Amino acid sequence: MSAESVSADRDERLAPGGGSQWLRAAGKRLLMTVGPVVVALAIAGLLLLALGVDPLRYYSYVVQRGLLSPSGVQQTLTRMAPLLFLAAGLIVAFRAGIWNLGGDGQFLLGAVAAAASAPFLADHVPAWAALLVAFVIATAVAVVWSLVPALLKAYQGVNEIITTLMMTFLGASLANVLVKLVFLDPATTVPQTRTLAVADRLPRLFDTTISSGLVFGLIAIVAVHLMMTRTSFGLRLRIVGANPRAAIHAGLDVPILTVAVFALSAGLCGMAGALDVLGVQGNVRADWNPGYALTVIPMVFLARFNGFAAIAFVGLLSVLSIGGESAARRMGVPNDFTLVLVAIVLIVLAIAEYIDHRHKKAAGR
Amino acid sequence: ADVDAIAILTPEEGTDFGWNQQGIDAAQAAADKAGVELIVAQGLGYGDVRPTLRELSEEGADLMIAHASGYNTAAPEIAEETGVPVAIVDAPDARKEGLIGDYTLSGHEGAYLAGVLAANQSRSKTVGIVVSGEPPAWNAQSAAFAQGVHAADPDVKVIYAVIGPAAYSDAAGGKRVTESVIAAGADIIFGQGNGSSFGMLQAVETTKAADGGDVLFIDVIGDKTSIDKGHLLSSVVWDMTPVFTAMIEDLKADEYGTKNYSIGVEDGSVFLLKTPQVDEEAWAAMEKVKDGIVSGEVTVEPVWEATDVRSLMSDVAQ
Amino acid sequence: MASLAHAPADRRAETGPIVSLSGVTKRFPGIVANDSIDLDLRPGEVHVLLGENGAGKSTLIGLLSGLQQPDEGEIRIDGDRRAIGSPREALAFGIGTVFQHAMLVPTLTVAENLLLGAPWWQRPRKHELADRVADLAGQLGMRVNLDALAQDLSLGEQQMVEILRALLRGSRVLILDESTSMLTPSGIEELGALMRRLVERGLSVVFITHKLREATAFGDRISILKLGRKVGELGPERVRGRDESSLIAEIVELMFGIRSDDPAAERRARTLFSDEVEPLLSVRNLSLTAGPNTPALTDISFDVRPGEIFGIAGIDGNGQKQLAEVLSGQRREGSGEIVFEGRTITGLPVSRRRKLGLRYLTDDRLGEGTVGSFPVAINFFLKQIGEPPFWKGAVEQTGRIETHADTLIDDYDVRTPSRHTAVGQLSGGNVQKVVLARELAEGARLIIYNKPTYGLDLANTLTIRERILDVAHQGKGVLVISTDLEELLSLCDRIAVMESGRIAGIVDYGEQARTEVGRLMIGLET
Amino acid sequence: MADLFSVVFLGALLFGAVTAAVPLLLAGLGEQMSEKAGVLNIGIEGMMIFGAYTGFLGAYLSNSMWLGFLAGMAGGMAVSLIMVILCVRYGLNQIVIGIGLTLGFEGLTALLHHFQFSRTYPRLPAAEPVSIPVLSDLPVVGAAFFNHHLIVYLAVALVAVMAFVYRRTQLGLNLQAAGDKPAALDVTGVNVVATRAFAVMVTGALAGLGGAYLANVGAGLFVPFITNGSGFLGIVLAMLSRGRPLWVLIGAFVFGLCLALTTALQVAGVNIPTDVIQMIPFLAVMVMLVAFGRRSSLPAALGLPYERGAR
Ligand SMILES: Nc1ncnc2c1ncn2[C@@H]1O[C@H](COP(=O)(O)OP(=O)(O)OP(=O)(O)O)[C@@H](O)[C@H]1O
Ligand SMILES: Nc1ncnc2c1ncn2[C@@H]1O[C@H](COP(=O)(O)OP(=O)(O)OP(=O)(O)O)[C@@H](O)[C@H]1O
Ligand SMILES: [Mg+2]
Ligand SMILES: [Mg+2]
Repeated sequence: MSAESVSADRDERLAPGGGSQWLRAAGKRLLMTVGPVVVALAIAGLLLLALGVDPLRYYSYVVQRGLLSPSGVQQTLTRMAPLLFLAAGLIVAFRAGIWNLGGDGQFLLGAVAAAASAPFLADHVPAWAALLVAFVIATAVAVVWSLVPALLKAYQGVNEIITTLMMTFLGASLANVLVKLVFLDPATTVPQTRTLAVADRLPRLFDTTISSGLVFGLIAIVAVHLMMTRTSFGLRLRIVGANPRAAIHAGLDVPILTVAVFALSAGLCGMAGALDVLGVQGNVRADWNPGYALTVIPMVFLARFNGFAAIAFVGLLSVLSIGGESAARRMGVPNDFTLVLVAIVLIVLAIAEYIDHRHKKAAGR
Repeated sequence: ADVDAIAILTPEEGTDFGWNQQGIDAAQAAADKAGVELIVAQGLGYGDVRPTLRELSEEGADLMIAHASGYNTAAPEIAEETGVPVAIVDAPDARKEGLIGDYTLSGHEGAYLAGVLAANQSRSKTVGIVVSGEPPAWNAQSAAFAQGVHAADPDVKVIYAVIGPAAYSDAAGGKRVTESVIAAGADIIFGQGNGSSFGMLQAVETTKAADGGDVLFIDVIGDKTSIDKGHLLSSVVWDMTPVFTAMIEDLKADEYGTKNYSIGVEDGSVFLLKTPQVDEEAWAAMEKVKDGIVSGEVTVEPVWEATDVRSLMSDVAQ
Repeated sequence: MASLAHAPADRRAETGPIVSLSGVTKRFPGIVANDSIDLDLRPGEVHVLLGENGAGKSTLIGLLSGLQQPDEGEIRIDGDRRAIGSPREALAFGIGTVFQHAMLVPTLTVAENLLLGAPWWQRPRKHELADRVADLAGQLGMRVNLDALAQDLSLGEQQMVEILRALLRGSRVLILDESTSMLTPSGIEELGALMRRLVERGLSVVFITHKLREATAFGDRISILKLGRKVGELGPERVRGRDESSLIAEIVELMFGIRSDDPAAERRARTLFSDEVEPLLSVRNLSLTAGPNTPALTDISFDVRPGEIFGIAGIDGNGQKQLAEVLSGQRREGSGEIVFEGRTITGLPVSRRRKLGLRYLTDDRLGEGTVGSFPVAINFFLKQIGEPPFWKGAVEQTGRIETHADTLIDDYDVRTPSRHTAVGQLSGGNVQKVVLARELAEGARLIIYNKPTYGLDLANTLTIRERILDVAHQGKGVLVISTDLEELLSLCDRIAVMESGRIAGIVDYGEQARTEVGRLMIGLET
Repeated sequence: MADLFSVVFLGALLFGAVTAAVPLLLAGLGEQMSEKAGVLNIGIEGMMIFGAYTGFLGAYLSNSMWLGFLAGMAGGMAVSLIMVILCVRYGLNQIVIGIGLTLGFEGLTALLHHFQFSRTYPRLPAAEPVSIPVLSDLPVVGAAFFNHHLIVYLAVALVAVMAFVYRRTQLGLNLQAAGDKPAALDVTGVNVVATRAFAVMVTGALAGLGGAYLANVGAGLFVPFITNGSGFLGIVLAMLSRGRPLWVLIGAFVFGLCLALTTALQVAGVNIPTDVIQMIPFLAVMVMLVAFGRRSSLPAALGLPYERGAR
């Protein structure tokens, strides 16, 4: 499976040129994205109707809470931060044709590493330094964690889907063991790591409750996007992903690049975990596994591996999850409806892309 | 202070015949009693509840009951941030006047009584404890149950088994482990678990004891009588209404956060459910011990650590 | 499944063609692969199809075997107009095909491969198969090991299995697409005898080959394709009973015939090299073991001097591509030495060799030469990633890339809607121009062209040849690998002919070059 | 301590291991068939959870375990039909659709459970075991292996059936060809899309049955998210098994055994945290991957849609 088969890997920046042409293309893209979302909402609305729930009210609560109310939008933005890092990590891998399905394990280990180190460091050094070092440690742990699948893929050709899946199971167990047995906070009876004091966490933005993690998340995904689209390194990765034979022909060192992709991808997923702990959670509790990566994977596909589009889709996911929680509470629908909604959006968008692709093929060559 | 509305946040839907349902029902009862509104936010999971806490504080909740030990980091933080008082569990030291109250609940006295009942009613003289996880409140009950059993009859064996990590929804795991414990000789199972407790109940209903007779189940926190098929022996029921009522009263009196809340056998907020399966003699023996607890003759010390719990069980390699 | 023993025998009397094509046209994006072709396949005849690479032979076979549908024209089977909608229908009509590219499942045994195609609910009838194979193989003088895994067979053996498969299914028409290209001389003789026996039983055999000698030796009828059109057909009366050389001469005329309007006929002035000139590239005793699907290289040595155009001729698949890959560094296994400008580069990776000025223009322009989904502009620079001025400190200098891309688009006359167009959407010829522009970029010292004009139209072909000549005039070295004899003759100072991974001979430019190379190419000694 | 490890207890422990292994076995066998035919079926978790739900619903409404199993198979197949249409027929990305199906059906079944069962938690009667004469009287192993619901024997027999299908039938040849070189299958007149569609439908049926077994026999009831990643474990088992059904059986049983082991160690009073013990199966798999995981083990065309005549 090549990255190309997933989405037309056009280079956004070098894509359509002049003014009106660009507008038309952008408009079409918007239509191709928004149209299916509307269709998906309609389908999910039918399900709500079948459950005896007024879909319009449901959606209006989602939008009100997730997007329009000041505190709601702050929550949405805060929730986006780790998701953006995950999306960035997945984009790096997927664009390079590597199906890293181990994001959740990498996320958890990053989180545990940060939670274990930050409170300890904060006792000895200034908070900013503690955060920085904890962040670096978390990233390093996640990178090391990815070495097994990376080396197996690069030098043995072992399919990374199975190894990363396996490493996720293993990572979740390991995170648990670490929390319960190694980094347990002796001061509490609940199995969890020591808590980083609120004052020591990542600062909030201005007078809001938005974690500054959002800024880092945006920086990360934009940086990844620019790296993938504007730098020589990113181009190399994209070539490996789009056509590995062309990569060999062009003289790229595919195994080294493969390991680099894993390291970057896992590192970013680890950062996501660190950020969630250092910015929001303050600690890691036993058995905690939000499973963010698995939900972000479809978002990244929907964004066609474009960083900016991924911001929008991660935003959509956050609005759906923050707003959905509120709407579910007010309308008496279980929270699980959000999952269904996300799945329907995903499948409808995938179908839309297929139809679009067929059209292009029929019209073109 | 004025109290118009309180809110409760639970990780699971309030239909679990257990922790979540008891919490919501009690909050409703307390709210009704005090004439205040109750806002229920259920099924929130074990992730980050800060967004919901903030939203509820905006909606005018005067007290937010964060009804899960996993919420006890987030809730105090939001209380500090919004100024809205919160109630948390399993963090007694976090109490803060006017802002944070703790209601670390333990039915350990009740569990002790359940142990007495079980020891007296067990035919095989072997009883089992099956838990889906090892949070402190459950540890306290497991330990007390074992102590109660041994107090009533030192020769009765207690077998202890944890289903495993992430076992809260593992109904199949609950059934499997319970069946193994029954096979090891237990004819009464003391079970603690959320989704997985239904699997334990199923195991008890569908497995025969070594003597071919029925196996009985002692539940905790909630009351599963309505879905019982004749195997429910008892339940250590937690009635949280007094706790929540006291919280509202303290809030009104501006005394919130000055004390911790708890439940116990003495005021009837922890009690054993009596089902048709109960043997009258065993019940009478239990009642006697209960009187001892109420009078202070018998004291039950809670044990919170998992390793300490294990060491109380029969056959533990020390 | 009719058994071979009786099926065709009673058809011998029939005179009409089993399959008859008229006006069949098949278009692919940017190319007419088959251009209103008429063709009759008669029982009792070996019908040879000849034509250069890309002439449309395999496409025609694809139409007959149900893999592709014609855009125009009609197919008649036993006189009735029919559509061959799928391989299953083709087989039902009695058309069995041995494809150019092995069509066996590598992980299944020979027996299992032969059994594929029976109804899925059946038990594989292995014993019945063994009996029938023994029977058939005995009659036809074939040897097969039913228990060997297909992937362990040589390509020649695989082809035998495929022939057997077609016969086992009771085919009335047996199509062999380049079945001899991988066979040894004795294997070829055996196959020829086999075809003879088959047509005697009343089968119709379609035989595609590049070797004229096989065509004349085995064929009853010879059709010649060129650029998708059928340009000639020699019936049995003209094939049989003639002396071989005059027949070959006629075919060569039809196939490679120098058209009066073909300026390629103008030969370049030959460059004279003294022996003192230091070679730019020296290849010494290069050898490579055969891979699962690639031929071996054996003891290859030659020199390329500055300003020289050195040609490598030969039928596709005789190791030319592997040689190019070894020289470019894409393959670094094998033994021997490569010296470039006095420096041994045998161990260097692709990128280092490129920096030294060694460039390789691949023949697989879409498969490995370009990234189809990337814009034209980027594809110009795939091999210069990270180098100034197009990248500065790893950052892409979009402006520079775009202006330079525009210059290249103009210089090389790349017909593209814009520099942003995905290169995969361009026609083959235009993709080729992009790749060409890339390899000629600054710093080139020696360029290896693999089939530089493959699939191009005349005008483009001439332009590209012009450029190759320019490059040589600038004193750079040129290595041209081509299956097109005309091309090599019009360009090269010397031509080596590759056959089965060896250099069969090196021919200097001269009056006799055409004959000598031609003879080497079609397996005759000089 | 010694007396606790009675014959009855050991039997029950192993019995539990078998019960835990059966859903993994069915999921693994199902996934194996898809992968053999060249389809990477990431949606299997969705097929399992939907099979668990429909299987439970069927058994509950009909009062018949067998109708429940059939309903579970039908549920799994309903999900796999979506996968067939989108991924096999139209060639959409298998990972995207797979994750979409998993998320969607996890959510959907949780919703349905909430509205239907969350106030009553209906439970099924015990699955009637079928004792195998003589064998079931053996100490320990008799209770452990020869006293299960008939479906367990069928699931184990399925291993032999699968092995037979793969090695001794035309269908097996077709499946392998569809995964290794679909074009070669196509030219022999066999429909590649139909072959793959069949394989994915079988996956759905087996995953659905696995889910139904988990709910109806394993737990006796349905709760949301009851499959808990079993489908993903099935994918891993299938990939590790290199196309051999017996290896799936062994792998599934080893997983089940590890679970039983955690219980045994606790009952024995060995004070090792369960979390540590539970890492053992995953660690074992990783070690196997490092040791044996070569590229040859997966079908060459895995994950690639097939289109006739495409170049
Ligand atoms: N799918 C497509 N989308 C956009 N432009 C296309 C597409 N296919 C072809 N073109 C453009 O249309 C023009 C004609 O293409 P075509 O493939 O017919 O060229 P051609 O005549 O075969 O050229 P050549 O001889 O170089 O192969 C070219 O400029 C090409 O870039
Ligand atoms: N599926 C396809 N899609 C696009 N182009 C195709 C396809 N099949 C064939 N072509 C093109 O049609 C032309 C004829 O190809 P074909 O394979 O029939 O040639 P051939 O005569 O068999 O050549 P060779 O001697 O190399 O086998 C070529 O230009 C080829 O690139
Ligand atoms: Mg063209
Ligand atoms: Mg051909």
